[in-house]
Amino acid sequence: MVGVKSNIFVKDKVAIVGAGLTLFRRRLLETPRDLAWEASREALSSAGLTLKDIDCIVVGSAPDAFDGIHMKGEYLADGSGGFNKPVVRVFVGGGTGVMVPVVAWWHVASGLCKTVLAVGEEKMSHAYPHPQGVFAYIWDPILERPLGPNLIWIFALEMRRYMHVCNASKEDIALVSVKNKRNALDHPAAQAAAKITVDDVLKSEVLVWPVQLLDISPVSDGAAALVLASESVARRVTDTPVWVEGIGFTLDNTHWYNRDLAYPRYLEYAARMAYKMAGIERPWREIDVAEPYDPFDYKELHHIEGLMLARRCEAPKLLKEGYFDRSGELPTSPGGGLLGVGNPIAAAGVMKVAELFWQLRYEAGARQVKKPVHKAVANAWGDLMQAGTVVVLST
Amino acid sequence: MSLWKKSRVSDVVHVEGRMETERYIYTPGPVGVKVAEALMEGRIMGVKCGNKLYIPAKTYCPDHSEGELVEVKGPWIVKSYTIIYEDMYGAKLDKPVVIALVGTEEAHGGLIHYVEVEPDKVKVGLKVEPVFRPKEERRGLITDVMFFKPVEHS
Amino acid sequence: MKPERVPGRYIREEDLRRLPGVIEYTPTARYSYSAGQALSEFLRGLKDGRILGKLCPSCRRVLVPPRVYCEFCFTPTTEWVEVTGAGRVETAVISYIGVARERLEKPEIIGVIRLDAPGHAENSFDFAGLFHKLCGVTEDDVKSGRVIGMRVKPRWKPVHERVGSILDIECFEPLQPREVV
Amino acid sequence: MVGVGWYGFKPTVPELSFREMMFEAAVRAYEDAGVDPRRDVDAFISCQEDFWEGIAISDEFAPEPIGGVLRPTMTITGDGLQCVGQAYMMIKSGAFNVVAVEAHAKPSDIMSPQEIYEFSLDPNIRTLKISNPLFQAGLDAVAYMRRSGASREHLAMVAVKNKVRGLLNSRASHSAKLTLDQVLDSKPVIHPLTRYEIAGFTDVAINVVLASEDVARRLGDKHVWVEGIWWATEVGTGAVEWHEWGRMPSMRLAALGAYKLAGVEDPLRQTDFSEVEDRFSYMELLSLEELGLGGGGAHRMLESGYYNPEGGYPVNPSGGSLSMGVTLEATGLSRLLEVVLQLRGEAGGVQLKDVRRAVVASWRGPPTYTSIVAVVSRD
Repeated sequence: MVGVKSNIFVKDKVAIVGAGLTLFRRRLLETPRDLAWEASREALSSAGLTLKDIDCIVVGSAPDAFDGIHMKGEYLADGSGGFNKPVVRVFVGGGTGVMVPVVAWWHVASGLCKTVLAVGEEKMSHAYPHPQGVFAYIWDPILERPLGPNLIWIFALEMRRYMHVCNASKEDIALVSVKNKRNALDHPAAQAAAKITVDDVLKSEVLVWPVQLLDISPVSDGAAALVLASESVARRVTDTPVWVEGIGFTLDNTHWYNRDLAYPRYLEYAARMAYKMAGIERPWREIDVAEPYDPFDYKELHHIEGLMLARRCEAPKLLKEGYFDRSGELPTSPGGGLLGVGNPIAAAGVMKVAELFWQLRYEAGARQVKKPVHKAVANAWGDLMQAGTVVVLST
Repeated sequence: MSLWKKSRVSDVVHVEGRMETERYIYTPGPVGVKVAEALMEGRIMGVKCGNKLYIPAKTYCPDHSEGELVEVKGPWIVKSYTIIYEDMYGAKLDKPVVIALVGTEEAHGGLIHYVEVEPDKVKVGLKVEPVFRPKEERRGLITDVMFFKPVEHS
Repeated sequence: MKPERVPGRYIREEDLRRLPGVIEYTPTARYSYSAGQALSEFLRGLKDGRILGKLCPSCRRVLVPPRVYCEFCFTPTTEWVEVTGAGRVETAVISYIGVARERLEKPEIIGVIRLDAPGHAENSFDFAGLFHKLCGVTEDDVKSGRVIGMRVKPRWKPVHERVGSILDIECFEPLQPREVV
Repeated sequence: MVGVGWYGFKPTVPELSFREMMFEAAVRAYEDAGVDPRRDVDAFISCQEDFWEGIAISDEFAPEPIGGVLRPTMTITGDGLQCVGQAYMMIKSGAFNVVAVEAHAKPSDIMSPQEIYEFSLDPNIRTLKISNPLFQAGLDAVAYMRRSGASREHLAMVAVKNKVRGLLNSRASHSAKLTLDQVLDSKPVIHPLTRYEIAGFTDVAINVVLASEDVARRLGDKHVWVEGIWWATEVGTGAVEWHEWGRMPSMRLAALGAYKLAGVEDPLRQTDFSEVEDRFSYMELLSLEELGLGGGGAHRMLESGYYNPEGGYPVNPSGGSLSMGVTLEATGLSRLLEVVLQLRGEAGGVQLKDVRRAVVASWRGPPTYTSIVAVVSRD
């Protein structure tokens, strides 16, 4: 199986020791630099550290065309702590948020950085008339752009294919939105928390059938940050470090309309890579809690199956049985996910990893899942239905 | 590598295209609003980080602490300068433009702005002062200062 | 996470416009994209009313749209192979909004078409294909699922309107004309 | 580094799309390394920026042409050397054995380069509508000359040294038989820099394959070691005013990091030559000082001929970016490529005699203050 022929001997174990974020809102007054700075301060204070304790910086942010600045990584650098420090900016579309801790992992595991401040930021509200206009430029400029596609087309095409192959109904899928927006009622940064019903989803504005307004996560401004550290530093800083046991990332081919959209094989490849490193053989049994990427409600089901937490086409049935609820067998998006907390793209993936950080330390408060938790997985997704980024965490 | 290449220029197509969001409206941020309000009243702000003054004012200091907004009264001097004669396409400007980093003796950094002076008169250390737009034309942007001009020796 | 203070200040658009220090900017970013060897030939083919693919010598699949490499075998592709353009609908949707989310008066139906092309097994995960507008099908065909698997073919624009673009194909329509009731 | 490949080094490469250029470079690199990307390469790292490509989320296009489909592939928006830095960390972590790094540039497809450079400026500075977005180079050059005592003649000498040297380098399309007087008689474009002291643009795709020590030794004897690599950002583009004008702290910090990893204390003595940032003439001299290669004053060493190809410490024997052209995010890889070819004795017309260890230094160009330094050597 494709994956890392890694010599399992990994020099330095790596832990997350702090996490923080800003509010997620449709429009925040703060500049992109302010947002990166606010999230960084929250994460540093939660780890009991200051900026001078940080060796290296990893920034994650999606299209420059949202915040409205070319080489956005350089603009966000010092807001993320990068005064006179090594900084790189990670960009794999929607997969960026989880790719950030993956890149931070090798910064530490290589032995070159003892501590890393990893920041995800997105400010979509600068783009007028509507941030969605930016998605007109993600396509092949010669073969696809002339057709005037908008982003929701490609999600709708994928959702329709998943519904067809798995015989899943819009009612089945709407339950994800109901679950995540309910979970988000307990998240202090949430933008789109709500108590809704499947009926509300099915009555919301139809954008690109089968996708309706309440099937989608909102457009957001926001930032989230993590502090990662080597084992020696982590044990000094906290008595409950959360270990990054596995990393995985994969890109499928660019010609998205040359493959079956019913199943995210790229996510399975990335998950296998991370599980192999973490020594996990039966994820559907060994994983206690998960944050599968949910920019759209059907995507959470799609990714639960790609993460091998359920067999193909089985997620909708388990969802209906409450299997993925906070009180369920394998809680998913207990924090509220992108659908509930919000979707400032790169910060959204970091928010999901931060949620697992709090869950595994039993610090999620009202959001804490009922069952004991020890092993967790988060993924982000992006590009043209083609990026899978995965981290496996454990205590 | 493609096994075989056509190389007549007419064989290869180029497709025109743009990547232009219609318009951007940048939020100033909480500190940015304070700095903008000061500019509306003809005051240029710096930020005190510990005992060092940084120009211009920004939300946070290099150590990520929140600095203290402080008005910079001058005296303003040219700390470095350049003169633009052409743009990147090689088009000559009808009049050379003097751009300078304008700051104070002890402050770190400075404002990047225009200096209204003949190119052969500009030098590092030149004493200058800001010339503000009329109050009703100001919008809280750095362009509320139209340019700096040399201080006439009284 | 202690929720007492999560930083960030929400602001409504009309309040933002009234603040000092707000900057407006119109970007300029113009390009002349080089189509290269594969797509230049493909676009010329479209002008002639032909859909061209390229053969991968190792997996024997014809790739549409064509590229100079087979991304799975990492070998250069060899022969040009014309495909008929006939195929079947993999998935299809109905769009009621435009590029920047504005409502359309008339909805558009868009589909991914699995093209009949040599070397591809009937239901393989990977296939030669295009995504394009569908015509001659109703919203109900899409919602009911009848459209999925439907045999379709390209409807070409008249010769004098073709310029060497993906839009030289007007849309894909059902193989058998259906009296659309 | 076990293999290198490239396609281009021309002001324009009209016959291929950027994807096809990436494929050409990748095939050559994998042939040079003796690896099959679909079996032997563990990960693929691409360095690109959306607004250079004209595509939002441009990393979508990375995997296919370099053999990364359904393999670990990701994108950093940075200079190609920062991607080599990621590969270095990935291999050191023990989780990856072979990593391919890609960067490419097709500035000839960009119809509005000035406006895109302007789009990288802080929105506040953009309101000034300064008619050449590279103005920061002028501010730095004036401050550097004032502090160091270097004169316009010294800057002109850098341009002449590199432009003329480049005539012997088949990868240097912007080289020219330039004379000192031609430079000094030419009116400046951005004071104090004349047109000859500002590098033009070049299309290229470059691919570099890195491997762990044991894999490298198994693959043959052409490998070149990355003994150390580091990068640093002084300030972000939203705080350029706070930059230390006339200095380059990002280059100094990057050098300290790279030298520490490579065990270098006195680079002038412990390395044989270097390829350093010279997209503006003054930056070669300022870089050399920040890299600890400036001795008593880089401009005096330059004047004495010390940095000439036959001098005590050759600098930019390839002709530098002034001769080869700026290749956007592939600029760092262009400098690295020239060093690898020198150390393998394959630099052709610009080949130096018995060189074993070198410094490579690159800057992401205005308005950034981010630099990357590597120490590279051969057994």
